[in-house]
Amino acid sequence: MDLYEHHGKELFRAHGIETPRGIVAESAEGAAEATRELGGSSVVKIQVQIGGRGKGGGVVLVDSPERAAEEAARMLGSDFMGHEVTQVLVEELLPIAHEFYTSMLLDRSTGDYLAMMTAEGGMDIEELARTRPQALRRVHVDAMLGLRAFHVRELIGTLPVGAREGAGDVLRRIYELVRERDATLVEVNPLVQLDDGSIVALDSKVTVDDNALFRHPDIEAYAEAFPIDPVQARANEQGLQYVKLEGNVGIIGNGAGLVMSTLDVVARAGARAANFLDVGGGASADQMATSLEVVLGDPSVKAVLINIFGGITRCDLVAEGVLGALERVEAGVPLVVRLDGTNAAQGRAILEAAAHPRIVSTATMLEAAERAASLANGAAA
Amino acid sequence: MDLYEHHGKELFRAHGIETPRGIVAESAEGAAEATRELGGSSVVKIQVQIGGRGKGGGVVLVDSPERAAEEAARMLGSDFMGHEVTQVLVEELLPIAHEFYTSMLLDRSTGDYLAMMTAEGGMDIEELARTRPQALRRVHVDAMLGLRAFHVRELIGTLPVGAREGAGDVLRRIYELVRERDATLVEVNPLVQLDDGSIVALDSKVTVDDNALFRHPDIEAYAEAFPIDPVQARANEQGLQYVKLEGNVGIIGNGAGLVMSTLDVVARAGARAANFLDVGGGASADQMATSLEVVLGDPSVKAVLINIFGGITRCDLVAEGVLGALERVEAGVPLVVRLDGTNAAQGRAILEAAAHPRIVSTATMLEAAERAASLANGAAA
Amino acid sequence: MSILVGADTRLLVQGLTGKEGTFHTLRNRAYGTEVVAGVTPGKAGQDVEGIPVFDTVADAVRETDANTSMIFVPPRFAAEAILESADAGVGLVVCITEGIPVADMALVHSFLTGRATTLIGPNCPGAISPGVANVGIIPPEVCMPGRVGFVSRSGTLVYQIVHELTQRGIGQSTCVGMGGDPVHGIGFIEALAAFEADVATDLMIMTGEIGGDDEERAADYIAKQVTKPVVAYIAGFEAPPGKRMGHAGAIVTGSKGTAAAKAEALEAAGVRVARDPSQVAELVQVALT
Amino acid sequence: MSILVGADTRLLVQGLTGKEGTFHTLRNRAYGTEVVAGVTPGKAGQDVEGIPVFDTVADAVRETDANTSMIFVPPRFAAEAILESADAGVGLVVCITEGIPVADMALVHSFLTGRATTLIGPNCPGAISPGVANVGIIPPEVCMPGRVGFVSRSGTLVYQIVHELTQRGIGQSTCVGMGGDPVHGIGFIEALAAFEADVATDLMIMTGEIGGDDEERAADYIAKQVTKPVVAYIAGFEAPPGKRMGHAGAIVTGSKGTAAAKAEALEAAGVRVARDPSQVAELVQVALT
Repeated sequence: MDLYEHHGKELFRAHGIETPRGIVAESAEGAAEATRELGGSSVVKIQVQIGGRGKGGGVVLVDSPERAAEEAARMLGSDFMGHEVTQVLVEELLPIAHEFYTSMLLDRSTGDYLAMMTAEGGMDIEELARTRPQALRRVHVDAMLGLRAFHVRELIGTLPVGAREGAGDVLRRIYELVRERDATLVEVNPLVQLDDGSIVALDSKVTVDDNALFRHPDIEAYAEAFPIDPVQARANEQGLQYVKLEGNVGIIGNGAGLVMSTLDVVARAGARAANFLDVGGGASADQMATSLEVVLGDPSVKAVLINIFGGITRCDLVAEGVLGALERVEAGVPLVVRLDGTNAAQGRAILEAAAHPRIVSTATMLEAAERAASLANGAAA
Repeated sequence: MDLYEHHGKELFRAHGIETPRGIVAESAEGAAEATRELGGSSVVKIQVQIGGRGKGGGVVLVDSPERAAEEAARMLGSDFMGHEVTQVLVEELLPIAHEFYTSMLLDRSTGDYLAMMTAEGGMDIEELARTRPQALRRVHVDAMLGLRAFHVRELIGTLPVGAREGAGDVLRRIYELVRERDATLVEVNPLVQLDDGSIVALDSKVTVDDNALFRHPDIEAYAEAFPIDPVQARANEQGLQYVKLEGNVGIIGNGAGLVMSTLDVVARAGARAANFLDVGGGASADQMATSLEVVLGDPSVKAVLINIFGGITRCDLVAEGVLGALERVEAGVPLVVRLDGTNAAQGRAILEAAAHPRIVSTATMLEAAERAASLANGAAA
Repeated sequence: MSILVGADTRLLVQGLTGKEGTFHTLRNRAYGTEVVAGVTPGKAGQDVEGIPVFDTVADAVRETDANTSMIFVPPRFAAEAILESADAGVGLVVCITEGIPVADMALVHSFLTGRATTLIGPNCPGAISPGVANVGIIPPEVCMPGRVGFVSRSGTLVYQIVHELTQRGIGQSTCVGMGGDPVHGIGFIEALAAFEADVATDLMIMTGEIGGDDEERAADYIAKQVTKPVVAYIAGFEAPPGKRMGHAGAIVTGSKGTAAAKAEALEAAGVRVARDPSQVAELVQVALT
Repeated sequence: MSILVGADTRLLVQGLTGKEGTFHTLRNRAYGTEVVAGVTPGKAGQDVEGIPVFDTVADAVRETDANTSMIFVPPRFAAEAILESADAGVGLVVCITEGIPVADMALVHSFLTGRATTLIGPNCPGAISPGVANVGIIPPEVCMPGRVGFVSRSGTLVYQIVHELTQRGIGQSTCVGMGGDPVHGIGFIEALAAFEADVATDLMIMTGEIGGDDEERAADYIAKQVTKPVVAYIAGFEAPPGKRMGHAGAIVTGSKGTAAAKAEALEAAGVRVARDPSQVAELVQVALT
């Protein structure tokens, strides 16, 4: 789960990492009021679950409550790179002496944590890593060994001497946060030293492991602030992995690999998928019904491709689930169904017996993709 | 450092492990008074830094304050296997339902911790390990992994079901004690379950790593209760490793291996060492002087063998140290000196030039041992 | 012959007494896998259709000489279960459980480094050596004994592709689903190395996915160390770029991680890369003739 | 030729700027050892007689390609120093420091398991390959180049016995003082295996002490794996039985641990066991002629 900046900073403060004073606003007036509270000037920042806000006009310095209201009005309700903006964070302006960069993340290729720090906080970090790697300190931290004093010494090595102790302290707190709160990424860009010498996190980017949210109900609750997509919410409720895409062939399959593969095959057959939907292992009739409801609820869908390879999942149950769903949901578009693997013959027999007018049963994945693509394209034409 | 039982139990209680109510007494009256406080009966146990007290009459159940006084009077001031008894522990008697055994120790052959537990607490544990090893659960605990739930489940597996949870809790607390207090051994024999179901440590044997005492000043202070051997104390003060032995050749050498080896060679030459004394690496003139004082202070010493192989230690400084010491200490017995290694020639030249009547300088270790042995035996004859 | 699981597999199942654990264990046993023990804390002394249950893996190993463990315990206890098997000296651990916190797996990864336990998974379908032994949830009906080795990050793609191989009469030595979790046990390289060394394997298939750099590293390895033919398939050309993980993620993986980059790296290493799953069996047939 | 330290040793010294660190490092360098760096936190940028000082081992390795570390830091920081070198990928760590808490070493032991770092020590005199490189505090004056490998738990016994070998004109390939701490790095077995594989070593000497079971396990290993002649010496026949560690200690080591038991085990494995240190050189001379 990618957290909003202000939620990430809440975690920072809980772990003793200093942040600017900030107030969340959901209206232009709120932003003006917050700016007034902060002394008449502020920085107004949209709150979305992605980075890159600075370049996209999502972060603006204002010198009056009125300007804050103007910017907030522009931001709130707008769409920022596909993300609806419902909150802005209004923060005090601080006297900055130096800008640094630091991050800590779970590194999947080494199975440990990777911590990075550089004195060059204003820079584009990817660019820096490419062009002057010696300026960016990178340290791998074994999970059992933990972050040690020597790791910290190594990381702070490029910073001005006067900032090292404070920055080292921030590193230890970030590591504690990563381990205690199951964060897979904490990025602070910039981490700054103020004129008074203190070290403050001006930004926060925090990702928390979805698999570990059961240990952190307080973090899970942050999701309540995210704009609600009712289709997505419905899918999540049933444990379905659903991602909306741009095409017109609705996809339902079991297993991420098979669904991704189905997307690819549909693309090669000349159409584009309208979504990614993985019903998971051991898909029940109920899950299949919800899946159909979710996919058919998308008006851009012109044909649906159901691609099931039965392992744990039994194809006879899938067939029953599809038929059961069609009693609850009206299918305005054709459904191409491909069943293979465990109990595939029974499943196909069930579909054949039902002889539903919308159902086209095919034997192979390729054939299914081609039928679904041509049906969708025919409908679109 | 091997702790007294009552000190070990103090650590137990600090880590939440239950022990019987107990009172330390240093006099017969104190033992009687303690027994009275405990309800008129008690167990009186000598406090020494070794085990095996049960077999040696060091643990006695008494049914009256008068009997407690009698036993304490017998114990206090006596010598228990070479250890002077200055304290007894008077403890309440408890209604015991089951006796178990548990221990946790640093295992030098595997470099981890070895935890053991058995339901058969009354048994001789070494005997049990030999004859019915399946009755003794043994689990190795990696220091980074720590004691895990599965280790505990394995260890408590032979205990009655009703005692397992409580015993598992004790195991976790013992492990915590081992790790937090740098114990290299914790043994509880017996660990008992009382009639009311609670688990209590009736005995304690705790050894704490001498190298880690700097982290535990409270444990280091326990040594104040140990009987003082002034010679030993003097040696310790100067950082000398000194152990009193039974023979009549005083030994001074540098390095534990060389000193042990010197003991062996003297034995092969027909005499026995009066002590083990390792002056350590880089022995100074001052340490050499103290060493001589310590060894010459032992009336059973009939000859002294100084065996130095110079590595970091410089033989010229050793020679000067020996001569300097002889200005402060009167040597009533001959000193056989063998110098080899760094600056040996200079060292021997210094001794030769001094021509001290008590000093015999030899070139090899074997020759030195033979000279020292024959001098000691001649004197003894 | 085979790799990882075979005639000398002596299987214990952590979480045997759960619904899924029982179901798949009995299926594995019915297939011919020697299932010797189950482990469920507090259920020692019970049995599941004749399979004795123990409180701890150490107990089970001591009593039954189990050398392989299959894990079906819930996600919050699964990493601990892996550690328990590794600590008890079990040589191969197959963790089926999905949804284990990645921080727990980072601890497991550290503990297993340099220790004598091989891990498959978590979040994986396990491994099958057709006709000999099945440890996991791969439906054995789609497999047949033969000389093609198969390793995959995705479970359902294993089923799909093996099925098509079998339909063409191409049997398999061993099929391994390594799982797609960020921190996992055996990867492409370890599986390919084992197949390379296995006298009963003539060709290997690897199927990857977007994300991480396992496929790129496997391509390097193949170029340097593998002499047998390799056929590959990568899923996710059409997958959305996904959530941006901040700059840090990009620095770690560089331009790697896309399906196109992976396919390219593999082709550069001399691997035949299929464009859809069904093409895999075709390419294998061509390579074998 | 030699083992562990040699012509390709590039030494960094943790605690270089301390009195002992400086003294022995300069001695090692004077002997011909390539000393490339020192590490003392907070002293980066300084130098000791031309040896550059860095804040961290990682820095030093990056800048100087150091492959061996020698540790002189105080006992309470020494285990951390070993971990730092291991974590930075240093191949060989020689820890001279005496008095490290054993619990700290248990953590080090766990971390090093299966990792690519070899540890000598702690509480050891280090290793010398006469005429080539000296890493530690063994006085090089007593050594001469030759074809006898030597490994010892005791430091002063190394000096003593090497001296006697040299006096008889018997040179050494490498002398290793492994240290006598309860939890330590390289042991007899690892050193003997390296000598067995070293083409420049014809015979090896091992000197042990009472306590632990390293010598007994070495005897087993020699019986099974070593073809070159081995001469041994065990110190401590006359040592007092020592403090009784409770029953648990006796269960761990059984009847092992006495000097007599160790000497017996070695003799049973075909090792010539000297009765006093001076006999070692004699036995070596006999074995070589």
